Amino acid sequence: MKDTITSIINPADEKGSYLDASALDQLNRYFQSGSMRVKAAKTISSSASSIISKTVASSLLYGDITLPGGNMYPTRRYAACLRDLTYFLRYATYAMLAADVSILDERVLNGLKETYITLGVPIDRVIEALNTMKDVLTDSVGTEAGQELGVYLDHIIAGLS
Amino acid sequence: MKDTITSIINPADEKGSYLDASALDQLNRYFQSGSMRVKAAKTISSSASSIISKTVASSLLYGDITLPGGNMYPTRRYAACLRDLTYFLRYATYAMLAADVSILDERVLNGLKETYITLGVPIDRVIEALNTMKDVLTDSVGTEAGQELGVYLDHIIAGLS
Amino acid sequence: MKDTITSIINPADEKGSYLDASALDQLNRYFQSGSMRVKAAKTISSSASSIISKTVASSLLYGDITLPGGNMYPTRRYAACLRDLTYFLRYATYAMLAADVSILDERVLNGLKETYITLGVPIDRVIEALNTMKDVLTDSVGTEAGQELGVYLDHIIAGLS
Amino acid sequence: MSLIAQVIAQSDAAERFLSSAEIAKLEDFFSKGQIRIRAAQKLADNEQKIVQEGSKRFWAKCPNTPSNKGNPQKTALCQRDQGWYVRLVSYCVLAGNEKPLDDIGLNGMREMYLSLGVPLPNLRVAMGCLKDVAADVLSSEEMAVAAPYFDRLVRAF
Amino acid sequence: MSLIAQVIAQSDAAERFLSSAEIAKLEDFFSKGQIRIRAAQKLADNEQKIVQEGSKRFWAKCPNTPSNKGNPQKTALCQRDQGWYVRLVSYCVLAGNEKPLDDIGLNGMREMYLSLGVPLPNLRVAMGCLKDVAADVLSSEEMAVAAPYFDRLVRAF
Amino acid sequence: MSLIAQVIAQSDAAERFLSSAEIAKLEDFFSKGQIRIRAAQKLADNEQKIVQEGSKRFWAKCPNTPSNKGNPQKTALCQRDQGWYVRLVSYCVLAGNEKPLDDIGLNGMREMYLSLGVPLPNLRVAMGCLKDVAADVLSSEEMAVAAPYFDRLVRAF
Ligand SMILES: CCC1=C(C)/C(=C/C2=NC(=C\c3[nH]c(/C=C4\NC(=O)[C@H](C)[C@H]4CC)c(C)c3CCC(=O)O)/C(CCC(=O)O)=C2C)NC1=O
Ligand SMILES: CCC1=C(C)/C(=C/C2=NC(=C\c3[nH]c(/C=C4\NC(=O)[C@H](C)[C@H]4CC)c(C)c3CCC(=O)O)/C(CCC(=O)O)=C2C)NC1=O
Ligand SMILES: CCC1=C(C)/C(=C/C2=NC(=C\c3[nH]c(/C=C4\NC(=O)[C@H](C)[C@H]4CC)c(C)c3CCC(=O)O)/C(CCC(=O)O)=C2C)NC1=O
Ligand SMILES: CCC1=C(C)/C(=C/C2=NC(=C\c3[nH]c(/C=C4\NC(=O)[C@H](C)[C@H]4CC)c(C)c3CCC(=O)O)/C(CCC(=O)O)=C2C)NC1=O
Ligand SMILES: CCC1=C(C)/C(=C/C2=NC(=C\c3[nH]c(/C=C4\NC(=O)[C@H](C)[C@H]4CC)c(C)c3CCC(=O)O)/C(CCC(=O)O)=C2C)NC1=O
Ligand SMILES: CCC1=C(C)/C(=C/C2=NC(=C\c3[nH]c(/C=C4\NC(=O)[C@H](C)[C@H]4CC)c(C)c3CCC(=O)O)/C(CCC(=O)O)=C2C)NC1=O
Repeated sequence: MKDTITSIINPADEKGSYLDASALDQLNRYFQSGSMRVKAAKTISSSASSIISKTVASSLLYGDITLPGGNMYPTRRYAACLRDLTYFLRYATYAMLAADVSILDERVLNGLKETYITLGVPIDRVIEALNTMKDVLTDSVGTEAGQELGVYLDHIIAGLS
Repeated sequence: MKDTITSIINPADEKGSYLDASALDQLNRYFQSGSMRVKAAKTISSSASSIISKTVASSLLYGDITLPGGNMYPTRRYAACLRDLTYFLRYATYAMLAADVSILDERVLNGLKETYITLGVPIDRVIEALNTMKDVLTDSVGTEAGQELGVYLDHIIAGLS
Repeated sequence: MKDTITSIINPADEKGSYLDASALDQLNRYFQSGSMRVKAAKTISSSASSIISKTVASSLLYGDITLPGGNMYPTRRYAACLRDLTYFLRYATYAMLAADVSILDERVLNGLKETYITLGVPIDRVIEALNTMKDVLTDSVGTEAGQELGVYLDHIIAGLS
Repeated sequence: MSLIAQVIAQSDAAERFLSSAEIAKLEDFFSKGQIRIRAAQKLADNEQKIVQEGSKRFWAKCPNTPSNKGNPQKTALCQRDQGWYVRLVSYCVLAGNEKPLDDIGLNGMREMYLSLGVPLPNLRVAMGCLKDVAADVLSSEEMAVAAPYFDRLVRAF
Repeated sequence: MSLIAQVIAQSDAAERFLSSAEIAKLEDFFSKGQIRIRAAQKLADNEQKIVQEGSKRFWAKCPNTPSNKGNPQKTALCQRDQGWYVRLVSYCVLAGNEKPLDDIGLNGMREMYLSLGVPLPNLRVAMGCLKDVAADVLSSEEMAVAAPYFDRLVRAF
Repeated sequence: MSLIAQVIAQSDAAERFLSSAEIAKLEDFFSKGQIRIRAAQKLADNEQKIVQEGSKRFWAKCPNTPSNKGNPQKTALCQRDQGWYVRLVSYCVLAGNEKPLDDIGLNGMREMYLSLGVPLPNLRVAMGCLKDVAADVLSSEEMAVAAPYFDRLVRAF
């Protein structure tokens, strides 16, 4: 995966030079946003499963999708769905910490849309769940971190659209 | 692999319903043919190698195919041929027990014709051997089971033709 | 890999016959060149790393290629380059012993040009290094063996051109 | 995957023809064919009875449970779940093994109910009640082929 | 795969240049080049003699064998097989190792003869006889490079 | 790969959300952000001084070395190498770990210098001198974040 810091260092090394003023300035801003990012990651680590439950209950349950013929039936699929949403939350958290989307492209989105289409996973409902997750997150980590996390969940949504 | 029973249960579950009359009726017939199928499998288990020897002797030996330049020369190829015929017999027995050809498509025929063509295995002689095997089998398991086994050996022949 | 001896035996077996006069004669000549081949291999085994150092120093160093942006910068790439040249030397020695190029096609050239192009390895410089290696080798193993080794290094050059 | 498919897969994994133990398993399975079909039919015909009566006994033993808190939706979902599990047992009776139950109703079940906040110990009690009622509905011969799957169900929670 | 290819493959597997042990093997092989060629030629020129005389000795030692029951086809096939094995030994003599014999005549040999109902113990006796006759035909120097392969043959049955 | 990427990779390999130990590592890293930036800037601004003064001390300790034999090209290359290593240390200070040094300057370094005939023990001495001069240039607080990487460098040779 790439991350903000490495993406600044590597091109400098390709030129055999130290970081220039603008690069240092960019790093500076990133360092200053650090504590906000870490605080949000901390909250998420301690409440992930309840974030997922809330997301599922208010976006997917009590309709046809969990009934025979629906893509969250049977339990294997229901659990796969919980697992996927947990993946999305975990990788969005990583990306938010690195302030870089590359990990989402490499580890999450790579081939995902095709897999979902092959398996008949309804992508519109996945996106609905991801949008719900943004609200659930804002409730638990606050507006600033919630917005920053939104950037990465939106990147997943874009990759599935 | 699929098998008769599972192929009846799965669609019922997709509808969230119990088995309907016709499905139960179909199962009933399959259950009644069970002892005939198992008896044949038992005989085959105890005489497979002699079934193969007879098949080879009366369809492949004493001609060019076992001489230098032939596809059953040298010993490695002769043994590969015995092995293949044993595979065909074993998987046809499985399919006969499950009353379902899917295991033949998945485990035996998948890519086989291409492999044979690439390796110069003479497919007409393989088919000749499979037809001989049907007669050898009928001699040892009787007409009814022999015919049922024929269905699956014919499925292999069709897949190679 | 193929080798002179096997390439003579296999077709004979396909015909079920012993080696004919011309085949035996060809083997005879190969057997007679044997001690020259082994002697060269012995020298190379004991001086490979100095052969590589000399080759690199007189064909690749002290220019842009080892500077930032060059394909031998940084140390990882410099070492990869030493490793590749060592591969070329080792496999050319094997081929010279077997008097057969097939090991070069199978183990060295198979996909190499594509890899080099993908990674931006400058093929003209690789060839320059391989030509230099021929001279360095002739100095250490003598003209006759040097020429014989040249045949196989040229085969690599041809495969990259 | 039925018992037939299971035995075949096992024999195939060993890369040999059927062993006598495998043959015996198949003979035993086919010999009980008629009973299996009758038992499956009775479970289907009596699902409502089994679930209604099962729920009563369950709430008696375990009153403090989501489906018993006056939320009609939760009560309905709970009874639906019970009906589903009875159905899966009927599939197992015909397949001759636990695979239909495992594949459809148990694989992922814990993650699901944990996420839903439905207490597994309560589910265990409820499944026990279903078994008891079924035992009244089926003949002992029929119950003999169904019981192992109800037991698997109870153990699973 | 000749001894040369074998030594190369071994060195390659170790991902290093040839070891002194490997160098020594090659020096030894090439030093016997002339003898190998003479031995191979003699085996070719005397195949008939070796097989005819070998069969006689074999049937004397082991009369009750498929090729000795008056079925001319079986007799012919048996002698053909013997000739083939002499040929494979001549290949080994030139390759400097057992690979030609293993790859062409031994890999799958047991399955083949078992399926054909040709008794392996008898084959073992027959191969022993081939070796004895060959020893009369080759000089001791030549037999020294051929004997290991006849022995391998006898051991294999 | 920076410390951030490293912590993420570790957490990802464990297939779980960040552990409290991982959280702590990140908090600590970000808390020193300002110092890291100042230290990196000073190393950049003083590279010449560090290399010139470092070379003097190095040649004093270790006169018999390629760069000290009157061959201007070798002297130049040696000083260039030193400057490069100071630069890699400045990258590490910002990345919070040794990866930039390992990936750019150490992976393959031994093979390279062995093949070049540049003695590793001498390089070790030279790197030690660079550290000493850097310690004079940086504040103790800044040196605290830079020292581990100079040490890694010395240990590596
Ligand atoms: C065939 C495999 C399978 C099953 C079983 C299954 C069950 C299942 N049970 C659910 C809910 C539920 N299930 C229960 C069940 C119970 N409450 C109790 O007190 C008892 C312990 C228990 C009944 C014995 C309840 C209360 C809910 C609602 C939970 C809620 O909405 O808070 C839901 C979510 C609501 C919905 O249907 O959308 C599913 C998917 N899904 C499947 O694919
Ligand atoms: C870390 C990167 C990563 C991702 C993202 C990932 C996703 C992923 N989800 C899958 C399946 C699935 N994903 C879902 C998800 C859903 N179904 C719905 O109806 C809901 C709307 C939705 C949840 C929001 C389901 C139900 C399946 C199983 C589909 C099937 O097997 O039929 C599969 C197929 C293999 C499997 O079932 O495990 C993959 C690879 N796997 C990975 O390694
Ligand atoms: C080069 C490797 C190689 C070999 C050796 C080989 C042998 C070989 N031997 C055969 C038969 C046979 N081989 C024998 C051999 C013997 N009978 C005896 O009593 C002795 C013990 C022994 C001779 C020493 C016999 C009797 C048969 C005929 C078996 C039958 O038809 O019942 C056959 C089947 C008939 C045919 O040729 O179509 C083959 C293929 N094939 C190969 O690719
Ligand atoms: C269980 C599914 C399965 C099948 C069916 C199977 C077939 C199979 N037969 C093969 C070869 C072969 N198959 C034959 C068979 C024959 N040659 C003849 O002339 C006869 C007519 C015929 C026997 C009836 C031969 C001689 C080879 C070796 C060909 C070669 O390597 O040159 C190969 C190539 C790899 C190998 O040699 O093992 C495969 C994959 N492998 C599998 O895993
Ligand atoms: C960023 C990672 C990296 C490094 C460091 C690197 C170094 C490097 N040092 C070189 C040479 C050299 N490096 C030295 C270094 C020294 N001489 C001494 O006495 C001291 C012990 C030491 C300085 C502290 C010398 C003397 C040479 C020339 C060797 C020769 O040409 O014989 C060369 C070959 C000449 C060329 O540049 O083409 C390279 C590539 N390359 C890389 O990609
Ligand atoms: C035994 C068969 C075999 C060969 C031949 C082989 C070659 C080979 N050289 C490679 C890279 C490389 N090869 C070079 C070589 C050079 N760069 C230059 O500028 C010089 C002109 C030249 C040396 C003469 C370099 C620098 C790389 C690394 C490129 C990179 O990773 O960016 C790679 C890519 C993977 C890796 O970096 O290890 C392969 C596969 N690998 C094998 O297994």
